[in-house]
Amino acid sequence: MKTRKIIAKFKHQTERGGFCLDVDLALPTQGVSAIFGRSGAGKTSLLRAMAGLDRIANGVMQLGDEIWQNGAGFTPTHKRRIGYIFQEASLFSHLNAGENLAYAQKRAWRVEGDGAADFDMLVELLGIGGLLKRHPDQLSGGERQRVAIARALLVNPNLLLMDEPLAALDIERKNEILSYLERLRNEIKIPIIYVSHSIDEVARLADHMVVLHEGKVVAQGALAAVLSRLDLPLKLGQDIGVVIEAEITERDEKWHLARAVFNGGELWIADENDTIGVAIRMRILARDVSLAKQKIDGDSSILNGLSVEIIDIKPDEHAAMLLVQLRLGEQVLIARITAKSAAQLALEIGDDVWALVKSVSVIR
Amino acid sequence: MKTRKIIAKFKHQTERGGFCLDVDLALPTQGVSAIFGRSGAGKTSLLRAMAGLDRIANGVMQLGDEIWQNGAGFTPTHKRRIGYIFQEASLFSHLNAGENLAYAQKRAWRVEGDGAADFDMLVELLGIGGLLKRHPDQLSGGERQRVAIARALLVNPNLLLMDEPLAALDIERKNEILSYLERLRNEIKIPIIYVSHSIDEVARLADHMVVLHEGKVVAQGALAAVLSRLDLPLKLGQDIGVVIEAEITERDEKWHLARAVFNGGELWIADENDTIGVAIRMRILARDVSLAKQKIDGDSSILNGLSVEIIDIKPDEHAAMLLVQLRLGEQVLIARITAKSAAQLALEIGDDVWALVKSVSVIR
Amino acid sequence: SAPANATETLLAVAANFAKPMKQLIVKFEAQSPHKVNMTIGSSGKIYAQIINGAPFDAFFSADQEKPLKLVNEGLALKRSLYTYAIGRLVIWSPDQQKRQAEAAEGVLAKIAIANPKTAPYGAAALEAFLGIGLLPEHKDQLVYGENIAQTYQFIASGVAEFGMVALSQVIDQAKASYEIVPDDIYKPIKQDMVMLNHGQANPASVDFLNFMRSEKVADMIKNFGYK
Amino acid sequence: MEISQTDMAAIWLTLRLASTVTLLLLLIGTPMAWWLSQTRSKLKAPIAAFLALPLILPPTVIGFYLLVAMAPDGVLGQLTNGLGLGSLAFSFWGLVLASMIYSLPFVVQPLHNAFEAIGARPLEVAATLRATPIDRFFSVVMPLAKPGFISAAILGFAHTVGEFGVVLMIGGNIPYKTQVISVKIYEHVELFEYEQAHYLSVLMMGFSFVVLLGLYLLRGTKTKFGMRF
Amino acid sequence: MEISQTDMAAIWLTLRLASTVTLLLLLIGTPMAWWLSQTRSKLKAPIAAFLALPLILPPTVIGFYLLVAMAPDGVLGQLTNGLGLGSLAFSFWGLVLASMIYSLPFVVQPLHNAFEAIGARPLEVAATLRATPIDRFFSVVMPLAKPGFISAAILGFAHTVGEFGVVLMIGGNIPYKTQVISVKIYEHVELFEYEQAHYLSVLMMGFSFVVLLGLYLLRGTKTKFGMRF
Ligand SMILES: Nc1ncnc2c1ncn2[C@@H]1O[C@H](COP(=O)(O)OP(=O)(O)OP(=O)(O)O)[C@@H](O)[C@H]1O
Ligand SMILES: Nc1ncnc2c1ncn2[C@@H]1O[C@H](COP(=O)(O)OP(=O)(O)OP(=O)(O)O)[C@@H](O)[C@H]1O
Ligand SMILES: [Mg+2]
Ligand SMILES: [Mg+2]
Repeated sequence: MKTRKIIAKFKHQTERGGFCLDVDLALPTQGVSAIFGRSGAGKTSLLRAMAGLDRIANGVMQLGDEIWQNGAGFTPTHKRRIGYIFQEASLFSHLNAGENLAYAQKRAWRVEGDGAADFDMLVELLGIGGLLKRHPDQLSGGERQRVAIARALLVNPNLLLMDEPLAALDIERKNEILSYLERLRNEIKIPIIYVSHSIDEVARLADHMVVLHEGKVVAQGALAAVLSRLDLPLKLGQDIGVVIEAEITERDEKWHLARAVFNGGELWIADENDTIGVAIRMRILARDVSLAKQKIDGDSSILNGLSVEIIDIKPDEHAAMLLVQLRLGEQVLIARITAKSAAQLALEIGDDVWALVKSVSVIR
Repeated sequence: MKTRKIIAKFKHQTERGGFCLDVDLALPTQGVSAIFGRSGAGKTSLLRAMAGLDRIANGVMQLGDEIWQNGAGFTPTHKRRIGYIFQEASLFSHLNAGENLAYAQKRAWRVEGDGAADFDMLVELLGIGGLLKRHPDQLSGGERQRVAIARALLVNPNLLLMDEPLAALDIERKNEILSYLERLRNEIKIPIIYVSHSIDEVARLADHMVVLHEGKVVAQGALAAVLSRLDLPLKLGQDIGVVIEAEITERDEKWHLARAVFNGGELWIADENDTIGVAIRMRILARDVSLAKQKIDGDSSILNGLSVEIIDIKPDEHAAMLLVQLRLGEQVLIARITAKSAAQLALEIGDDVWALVKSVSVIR
Repeated sequence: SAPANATETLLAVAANFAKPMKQLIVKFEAQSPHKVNMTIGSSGKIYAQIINGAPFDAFFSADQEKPLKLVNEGLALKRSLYTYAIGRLVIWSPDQQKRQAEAAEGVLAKIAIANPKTAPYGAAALEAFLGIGLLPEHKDQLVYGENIAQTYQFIASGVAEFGMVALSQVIDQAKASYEIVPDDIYKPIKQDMVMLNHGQANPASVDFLNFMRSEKVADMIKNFGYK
Repeated sequence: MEISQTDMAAIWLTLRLASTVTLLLLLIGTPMAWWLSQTRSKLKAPIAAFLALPLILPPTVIGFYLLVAMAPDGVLGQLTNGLGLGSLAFSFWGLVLASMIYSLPFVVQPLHNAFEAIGARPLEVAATLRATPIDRFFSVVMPLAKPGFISAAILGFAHTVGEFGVVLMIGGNIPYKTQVISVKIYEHVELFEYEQAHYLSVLMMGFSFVVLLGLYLLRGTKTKFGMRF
Repeated sequence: MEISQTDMAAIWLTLRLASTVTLLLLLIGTPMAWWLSQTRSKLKAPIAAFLALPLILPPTVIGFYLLVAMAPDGVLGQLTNGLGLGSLAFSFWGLVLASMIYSLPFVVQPLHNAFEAIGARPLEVAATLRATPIDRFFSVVMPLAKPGFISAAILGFAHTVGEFGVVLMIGGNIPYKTQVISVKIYEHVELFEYEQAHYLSVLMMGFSFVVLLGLYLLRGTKTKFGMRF
């Protein structure tokens, strides 16, 4: 079957009953697909099957038109052009950090042109320059994980499988690596399958999202679509929100602000030295969206007003709160407001209201 | 030395140079002390030294008036009444999950009265009831971690040392365990030393905070005090904020709201079935605090107005933003606002302004 | 059941005489109330064990030297020294035809003898080969068995084409397969027995040594292939 | 073919000897191997090499030295006589001692390796769970080192059964007392009783095969980390 | 004391034999042990037990069976003659073959344990780093199994040096050709030349000690996981 998708179809019951993996996925071959799900949902199992580490009979695994598994055909792991970051420690204990990297470098897939992973740059980015002579047991947990990330990237994979790669890292380091992964996605265009418990990471990085629950796929689709659904068992609490793709059309150099325009409206957000015309992604948390019946125009630099229509109102996990689903153009926005103010404002499905979003609260 | 503190004083240079641990801590024997710091800062090293897993010459370690290490005196790990949750996998591979728990249970410290850890309750809480017959290699990463947490608690420790215990867990599970740890802190009153990269977890759980940087303590003190400092190399980004201890004085049963009064003001927040008079902790992120020159009183149910004084203005990591430190009574609040609005409002140190906080954005 | 005065004895016997000894014991036990056990080993090993306190009653050596040494060391009774057998060498080759065919082809045959250093039959065999004139020309073809039994195995298995073993070993075989070496070209292989201190008061060992000295036994031993 | 009474006695003696030696060796080899696996002493390598030396000497030579030592005026002989135990030479316990010396390296080596492979982490975990050092050894080290113990038992047992030179020298091949099966087979060969020798050999291999198979089955198939389906 | 020329030759031959045997055994023992560590076949335990059987038989008995096999009309003899190699008996390569059979279990056991202790994870990691199965074996399994290889070499080497019965049987004790040191020492003992025997024993132990010490030092002290200070 010719396709521009990553096809992963697996059905398997563990030996002594219990867990059953049953997925049928078609993921885009570009961008980041996040696998989201509770502990024990089957994320690692899925990744292992995709990598060929576990051989699931009758599974199907295709990366575009490269067929890795189909019926009896099975490409062993070492012939799949993948990079795999294991959930647990995976450094070779007989090699020091530098030798671990060299191990991958020596066996890396040859790349024409300059798409190849740059050793020095990776070492710099991951802050492991001073550690190369150390053995794994002389590294901290996060340091080991960083070496493992560098090692997986040095293989020059065509598909990156990452199992909670940043769980052990501090926020600053996390952000640096996420920026790098964003570049990888945008520039080298390697598809990434990214397992994470952190909706922050997922919202920032992913284009596509798969929600697993007890081995089954309960939702899959474009990130924005999945995140804006109110019916999923995600239990995100404070982290509920939506993602909006926009274009920078204007910059306010003095105040380091940028105007992000999208189908349905525009927002002034913090400028990141964007060039005019660049596509960006904004995350707007439900808790950061206030609603008003009239346009408030006192201080437009902090408060962006958007004209929206209420399309749904649902109770939040917490009884004091409501989740209000809003449409603006083709976008969906979610607001989390107190039930009391909803009552005071007498909000109803179908109403046209103003959604207020502070510039500081837009996450990029 | 008689003390009601946890004293931990260690100075040690690793063999081949590189890392040097140099701490001198006095932590409260009640509540949770968070150890915060970047990857490689020395958090695990500190915990190991406290547990007696690494024997650092001339160190001092005291839990109240129990002296574990002082000069030549050294209590071996198994005689220290601790529970230790390792950063990496630590289940015994020759025992299944249930046997791992039984291992701890058999050797648990005897507890008079009913302070003892409750096996069934822990198993229920951690959702590992169905996994007890499985061997560690048949568990997912998060499941293994949950078993390890239960195991450490079953020993009935007097001091709990936790090294990133929740990093591998999903948000929902995390919240459940955090609630349990809160109860442990409040009811059984075991001190907990808690290593984490997640400021969310720390802010929710910790009373005391230690910031490590390259093996040295760069800040320690009450959580609220440390979090409200603008001069620390924490790089929290969106997560900058403060923590305020308050008392519930009134409840609005209809709208599930509660009035939290603290020294310097009051806020209406989401009610969690609080009883009147209960002490609670609120976290207010800088990004959720807006500033106004005049009192805005349009919609008090969503917007809490607090009268504050500006005590400091500092540039944020991002050039578009400023961090404004505010005093209200004895509390400190931080606001993150755009430089543009700061200019429009003509904010100056010493000004009295109104800080606006939405009820939905107060994190408990 | 055994009479009240019946005892048991333990004899130490040089390996080359083990098989005849077994038959002699059967004979002895048939006519006596006593029970006889034997332990088999090389004479050197047995000697070392005796001087280190082994609980043997009598020693049947493959040479004369070791019993004498034991007497001189005060561990055995001088008057009990007795040559119970004189070994005879044979040149043996179970497959004469093959041997001759190979000799004609010029294949270098392996010639087996016992280790001349440790086994009396080996020393004698070396001497005999010199006498025949086979040595030193064919010295390179010699292979050495640890003892006379191993030498026999070399030849029997066919890895060595022929060699010198004791007549007692091949006396049951086809007459054509062996050739008795003339007595005069090697020093006689006299095998002595001796009563050890440990056994001097043991009626069984005393009786058995007397039995060994009997005329009847001497005939039997001759039939076994000794002199 | 009939199996003689002395043959039966030899089989029984052999099994008793090999089991006794294996058990005793596990008992004394375990602390030795544990020390080797834990020590950071400079003497570690020399001592480990020294423990393997009994292998180097031909069995009869070791046997000879032991015999001399066990003689009434030898080092061991004086000791055991002093203790009122009588002489070890030509006795069952003499065989036990000699076999132990000879088979020691086969027991220490696999244990040493198994202990080292465990690493420090499980012990650290156990310590935080209030396990004393002794408790840690029994509850963590021993189960994790199971394949090493089985290997040690296999090599120790098999080697003691097959041992010959030392036993012949120390034991003196005394029926019912020190005549083990290997010596008995040797005797059959010396007596040209090849058929009996084959028969005994096969019998012994059969016996031993059963014992070894049992040990191997006890060893079990280790479930592999990460082999989840 | 003077060391005779044949003694020197015997020492040299012994070292050559032990080294050759050790090397060859590592070569063939490695795939065997690897198979044992990876297979899930039901035949695993029986085969493993079978491989340990050579230990059970007294050396002279094994020697005897081998001798019969090497005879011109024996299985091996016909094979080697057919290949134009001549007879193995009384030759260096005969000794090598015999020693290999006898020492095989000592090499397979530690390797088997070491391979099993590695677990699947490092191999999985290597596979994701594009290492082929062969590559994985050399770049991951071999280094991680180092202590096992060293143990195998130590036991194999030492046991071959000390071996005696089989060698005597197959080799025919021919000076310069098949007379190894153990036989030589044995000879001295039998001849009551205790001084020479001691001297050679000590010399041999000295030599071997150096070899074993070298192997142990090569083994190194494993740094322990978690031992950070
Ligand atoms: N060998 C096995 N036998 C039985 N069940 C297994 C086996 N391996 C894994 N499981 C179960 O399969 C389920 C899925 O495991 P998996 O590791 O894929 O979860 P996960 O989504 O990665 O979880 P986590 O976030 O905790 O890492 C778990 O419930 C686990 O217990
Ligand atoms: N044996 C050792 N030799 C040299 N350096 C070591 C050794 N063990 C640890 N280190 C170094 O000490 C530093 C602190 O390690 P530690 O494990 O305490 O960090 P950490 O704060 O727990 O980090 P993480 O969040 O990544 O787990 C690290 O830089 C680490 O590389
Ligand atoms: Mg997982
Ligand atoms: Mg750490």
